Amino acid sequence: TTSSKGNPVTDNTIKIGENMELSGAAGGYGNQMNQGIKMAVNEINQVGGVNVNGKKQKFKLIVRDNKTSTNTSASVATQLVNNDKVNAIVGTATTNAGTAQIPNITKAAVPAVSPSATDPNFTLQKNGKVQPYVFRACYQNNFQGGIGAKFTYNNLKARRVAILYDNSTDYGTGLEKAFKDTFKGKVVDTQGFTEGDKDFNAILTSFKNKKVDAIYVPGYYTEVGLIIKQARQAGINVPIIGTDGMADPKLAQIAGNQNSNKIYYTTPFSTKASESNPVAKKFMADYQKKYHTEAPTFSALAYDSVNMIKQAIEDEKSADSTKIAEGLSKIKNFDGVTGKITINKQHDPEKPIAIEQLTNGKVSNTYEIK
Amino acid sequence: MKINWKTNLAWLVIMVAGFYLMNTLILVGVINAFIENMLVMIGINIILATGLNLIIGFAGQFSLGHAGFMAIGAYATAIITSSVETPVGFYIALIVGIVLTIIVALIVGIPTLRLRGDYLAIATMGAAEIIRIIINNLKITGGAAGIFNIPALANWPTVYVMVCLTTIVILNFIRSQGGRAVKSVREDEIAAESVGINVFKWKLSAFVLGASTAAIAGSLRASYLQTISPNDFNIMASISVLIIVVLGGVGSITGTFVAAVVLGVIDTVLQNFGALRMVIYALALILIMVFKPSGLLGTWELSLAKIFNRKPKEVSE
Amino acid sequence: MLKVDNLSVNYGVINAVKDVSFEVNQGEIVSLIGANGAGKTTILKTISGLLKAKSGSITYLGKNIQKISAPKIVGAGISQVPEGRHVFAGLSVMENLQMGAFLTKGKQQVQKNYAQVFERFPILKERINQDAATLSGGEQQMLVMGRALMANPKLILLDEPSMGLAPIFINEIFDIIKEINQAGTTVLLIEQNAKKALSISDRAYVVATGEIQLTGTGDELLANSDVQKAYLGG
Amino acid sequence: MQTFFQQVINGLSLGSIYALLALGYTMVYGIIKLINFAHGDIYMLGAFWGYYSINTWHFSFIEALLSSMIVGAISGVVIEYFAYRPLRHAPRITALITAIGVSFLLENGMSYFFTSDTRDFPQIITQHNYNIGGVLISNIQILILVTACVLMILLQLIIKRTKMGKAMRAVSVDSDAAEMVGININRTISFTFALGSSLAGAAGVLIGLYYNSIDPLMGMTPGIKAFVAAVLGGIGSVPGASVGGFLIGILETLFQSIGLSAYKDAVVYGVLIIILLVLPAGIFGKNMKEKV
Amino acid sequence: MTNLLKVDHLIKNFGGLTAVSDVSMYLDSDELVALIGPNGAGKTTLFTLLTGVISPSSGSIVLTGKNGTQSLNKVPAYKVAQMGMSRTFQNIRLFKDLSVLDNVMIAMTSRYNEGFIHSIFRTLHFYKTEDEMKREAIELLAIFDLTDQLDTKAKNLPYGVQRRLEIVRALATKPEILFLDEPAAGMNPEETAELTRLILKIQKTFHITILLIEHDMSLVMNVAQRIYVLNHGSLLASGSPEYIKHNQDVITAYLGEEG
Ligand SMILES: Nc1ncnc2c1ncn2[C@@H]1O[C@H](COP(=O)(O)OP(=O)(O)OP(=O)(O)O)[C@@H](O)[C@H]1O
Ligand SMILES: Nc1ncnc2c1ncn2[C@@H]1O[C@H](COP(=O)(O)OP(=O)(O)OP(=O)(O)O)[C@@H](O)[C@H]1O
Ligand SMILES: [Mg+2]
Ligand SMILES: [Mg+2]
Repeated sequence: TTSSKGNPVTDNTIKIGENMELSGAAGGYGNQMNQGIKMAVNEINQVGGVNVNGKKQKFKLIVRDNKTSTNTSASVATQLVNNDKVNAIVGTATTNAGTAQIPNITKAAVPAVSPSATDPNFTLQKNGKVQPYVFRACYQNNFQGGIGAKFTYNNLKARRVAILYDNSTDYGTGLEKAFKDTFKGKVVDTQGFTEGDKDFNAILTSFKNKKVDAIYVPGYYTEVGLIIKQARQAGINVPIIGTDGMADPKLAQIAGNQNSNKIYYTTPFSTKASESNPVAKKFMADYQKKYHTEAPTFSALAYDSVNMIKQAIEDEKSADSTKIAEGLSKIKNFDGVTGKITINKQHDPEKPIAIEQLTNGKVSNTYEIK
Repeated sequence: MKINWKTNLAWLVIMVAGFYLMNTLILVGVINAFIENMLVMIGINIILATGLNLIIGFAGQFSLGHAGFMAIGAYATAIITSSVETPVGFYIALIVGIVLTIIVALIVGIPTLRLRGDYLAIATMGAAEIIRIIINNLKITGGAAGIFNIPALANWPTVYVMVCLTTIVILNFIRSQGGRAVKSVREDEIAAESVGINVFKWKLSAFVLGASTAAIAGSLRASYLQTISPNDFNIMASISVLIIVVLGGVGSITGTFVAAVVLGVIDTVLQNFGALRMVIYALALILIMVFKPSGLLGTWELSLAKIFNRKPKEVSE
Repeated sequence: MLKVDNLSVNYGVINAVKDVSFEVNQGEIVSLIGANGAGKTTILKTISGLLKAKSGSITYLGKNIQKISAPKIVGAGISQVPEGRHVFAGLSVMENLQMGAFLTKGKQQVQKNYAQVFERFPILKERINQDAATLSGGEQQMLVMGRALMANPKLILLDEPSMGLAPIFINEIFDIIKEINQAGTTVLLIEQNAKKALSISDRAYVVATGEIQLTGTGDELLANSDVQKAYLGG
Repeated sequence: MQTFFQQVINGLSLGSIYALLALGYTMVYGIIKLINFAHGDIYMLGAFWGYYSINTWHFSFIEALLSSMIVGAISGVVIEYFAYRPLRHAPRITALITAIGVSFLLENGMSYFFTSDTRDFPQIITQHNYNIGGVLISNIQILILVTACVLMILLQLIIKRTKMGKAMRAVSVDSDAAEMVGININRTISFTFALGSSLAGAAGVLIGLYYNSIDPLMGMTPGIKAFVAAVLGGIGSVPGASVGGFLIGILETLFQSIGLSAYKDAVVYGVLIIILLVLPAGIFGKNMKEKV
Repeated sequence: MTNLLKVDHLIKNFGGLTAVSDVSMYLDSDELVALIGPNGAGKTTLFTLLTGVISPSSGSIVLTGKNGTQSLNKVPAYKVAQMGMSRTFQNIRLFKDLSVLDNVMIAMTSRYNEGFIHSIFRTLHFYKTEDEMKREAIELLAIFDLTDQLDTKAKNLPYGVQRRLEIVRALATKPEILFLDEPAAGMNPEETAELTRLILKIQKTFHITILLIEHDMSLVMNVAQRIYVLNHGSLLASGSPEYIKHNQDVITAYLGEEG
């Protein structure tokens, strides 16, 4: 392993490692991603594999659970790169587990694409340079939070906003900060909650007297669904704006359709937009067929992560891990489920962002941004 | 006066030999980065669990707040080494972490160690959660995102040496006046007081000593993994240390070693089972406890002194 | 009434009771005497179902009770006053007595038992609401005895009932034992105070290192010079 | 003022949920001094049972509630039989570890076999809000509050008045002595588990209905909170568990309403520690002093 | 002349109950005094007061020992023990899971200081102290015939031996006063006689003062130089064994007609 850098392809299969939160706090989201990843790999293999310089090579997926724990993620990553000799990794779901794998994959020169690690600095080294082997398929927080803030101010004309954010994940705290930094109106109150919380009545009651025009709720659908439900039941009817963590059909199920009005969220993966995006359209249909439910955003992001790797291999005409890394950093106008993706210098995907509006639990409107 | 030169020397030889064995195995490639990572994690767990075993197994104080002390050590190291990226910085950070932890352990221990049994467990668990929540809300600690890109200043030799050092400190403490005093507190506080043992002082000593080893473990973990977040130090983290202690045998340091290794290996092997891993782990845990209620080794302790002393006796008989 | 045949009991590898046989007839007071560690308590605990025998049989009213659980044995009419004052710490004196009547049928019967216990141990009445854990040693001893009597036993097993009692009360406790015996309860008694025990016993067995060494009526053993030397203090 | 009363209602209804769970905790702890870590997961099982029985077999609310109590009771008894009974004479800390193991097993087993997705609980009772002078309270909140109070009284009666309750108290203070007066320890402990776990089962359905969201890990956080509530109230004490539950609910609400939401758990633990320092055995706990 | 231990007007209430009511008594050097009285008279409670486990409702306890005159009011139990008063318990309280040797060495903790740093680094001082402690412990155990049980766990010893070990443990603190609470309970006459010899031997060898609670009159009357009789919390009588034996009040309250 000392002679040449990275993991080359052996016996004609390209090994894809999956370092994923299949159990533990983020297990629910991790499993959604697992489904997207499996679907992508199956589809690729069904047509004979990836075209590597004219030769078809199949993907072999190696799934390992990191329990939503940083040290297990580090261990999983070392096993994937050193023992399984994977050519690329998909994962992790969370920033914390993701940063834990960086030292090891970097040493082994194997790239990893995270479907959903959103911390702005995730792909960067301490000195500000980009991490050569770290990529992601999702927006970083500053981008999404900024968009949310502008939309709230410009489109919804909200001037007084309260924020209720997931204080236990970098996702919630990062977006909260980004929103505050960009929002031109007044943030009248900022309150946090913890993953797994179920009761938001106290905070919502305290928002009630503060004459807010809107509430910004960066978090995942599990909690945000409950926030919406409880807010509406408490008689708070102002718009509620959130992020792609709530772009999931489960949101309206938990909140109740009758409560899901004036709900807005930023998302790369708009059901409306999918009508004009054939990749998304096909994905939606296949997913529905396979799992009998509407595709969630996390599955879409994970699906794209795999296909970005495929794209990189085809572009570079090699599935050696270092080549895949190179290929990933050069991806341009890649047609993903979550839009046309171009990887920028920071290894963040540049892709369109949309804002969807829910009325009675159904998407009633889509605002294309930029 | 009888000094156990022979046993002390034997232990030294074993430790040095272990180091070279490890070194050789890495050189010849038997231990790759993956195995090394596993061994380092086992080492860190050993440091954590010996400290907790001192508190629970020897002093009889049911503390569930170990993760909190680990967090202090880890964050001290992350913050300090991020600005002083040298080995010296690491050792300064290590010492700062220990000192901070001792202070916090005193603040936590002085009031709560008056509580008994499960009440103490809950109070210490609460204290650890308070520490975690404060860390989660501070700027300097990076909030929920934690700190990453921490300079890699601890490698396996550092961890190896620290495992040896903390074990020596704890074992030597246990096998001295202090250890006996602490055990008497566990056995019967009223009887201990009746023979002049300052029960509170000894409880606190064990608690603080155990906590400071947690700081060392936290420090190593931050530096080796290069990333930390508040969620690494939640209640479940304290519980996983407790599991090692109980599985090995409450009151057996040898057991702690064995359990840390067994659990470390099980955990790594289970990576091959995908989503089923935690199910198997849970079943294994229940079965081991049901069939080995006093832990893998009970209170048995490996003692070279006993092995050495046995031989001459056999000869003389 | 109670017949023990070739009983052996082990603690791990220690053989504490070896091949012991004896019997207690209806209406008798039978004593077991012997030095510390002779195995008396072990025999008693095996009868009451708290320990499992290695071999041998225990027959009570013609039924083998060896496989029966401890609570059922109590239900069958065997109560015991254990060694070392096993009161329900944390419960009051009254509650302790209530627990003793756990299997006793009939409100009136229970009321009658209370009255009798308080008459025999007036100090318990004074301490009726006190936490049993804070009773003095002797008071606890009386409470345990009272508790056992609450169950209206047919056979009562007494393990050193006089331990820790004041001299004046020792006489009284032996009077009480005689009294309950006369009221129809059969008694199996273990005592260090062998002189007193033998003087009220119909028959007695001397236990040494897990075996029965000697047997006879109370008076016979009192007169036996070996017994005098070993257990009566010269 | 309106806000204040609204917050009081919020606190009470959150507290009633903790109280409901803490009751079962305290029952089991009171008798075998085991921190039954799996209690929160039995609550999860109850919720899932409610979910499936309503969705699949179209159970009515009452049917779902009662059947999930039975399911809870059965799982409690089975768990006790296999995981705790073999450890009756082992150190208590060993049983704690198996309890943790059982908890892991239930959480991850459910995740593995039924996916870890969050599900929406069928809204079998439609929620109505009553507006009393500007203060909103829903029918389900009232239902939970009333259930928690009724169960507390019922439990207290069982413990204080029935023969089984007497046996439970005897076993809890001294199981050896309990055997000597003719109490069947195994049966008593099984009964306690059945009772405590059936409460958890009921809580699963009620809370599922209230929040409309269930998942395999739902038992973890409230499980720990309920345990803290039980300790706060004086573990083993039935009224204590309720008071502890309500106190934590109200404290959490209070600190959230004054803007300390980020620190709400920290403050609750802080209060817990302070209360324990003043009352080392909790609010209703008897501080047993050893006699020398 | 001042007394070694002087107790004045000691009172202890438990709620409504006065367990010890206005007791005044004294102990002099090298005395062997017995404390007797009916069950529940307050004897054990008086012990726990004197040894600092609980504090009195009122009254004073003053020790005039090697270290001068010290009041023992509100002094915690471990300090009382360090000042030279040590005890055994009515219900044996050994360190059950520890060896016989450890049980005794623990009691010497306050008299020897190994020091944390010394023990961690195994300095010469550590080995020296450890050796000294061990030697002293074994010497003590030898007096009680316990040297062949050094490594036995306390809980595995027979009852009578446990009682002896508890006495050794109490002696290991080098007390000026030794309190024994019913040391002969559960012993047969033969064993009680053995214990009687032992107690007399201890007192002679170590020149210490002993206060003894006991219901076994064969023991009390054989060893006690003076006897205090407690009844319902207050002193009923005190004096020589001969006097007490024939005191009518004591006979009615405690000894009974045969006593
Ligand atoms: N739990 C136990 N484990 C091991 N050995 C035991 C146990 N209990 C008792 N023994 C041993 O069994 C033997 C008999 O003990 P037992 O208690 O029956 O004696 P005893 O005749 O009642 O004595 P005593 O008069 O002191 O009460 C003793 O040697 C004792 O040490
Ligand atoms: N903590 C307490 N609370 C209430 N009453 C108590 C407490 N401790 C002791 N007592 C009572 O005080 C009285 C004295 O008890 P003590 O144990 O001193 O008696 P004693 O003289 O040692 O008797 P014995 O010879 O039976 O051991 C008893 O009646 C006892 O019930
Ligand atoms: Mg006995
Ligand atoms: Mg007494």
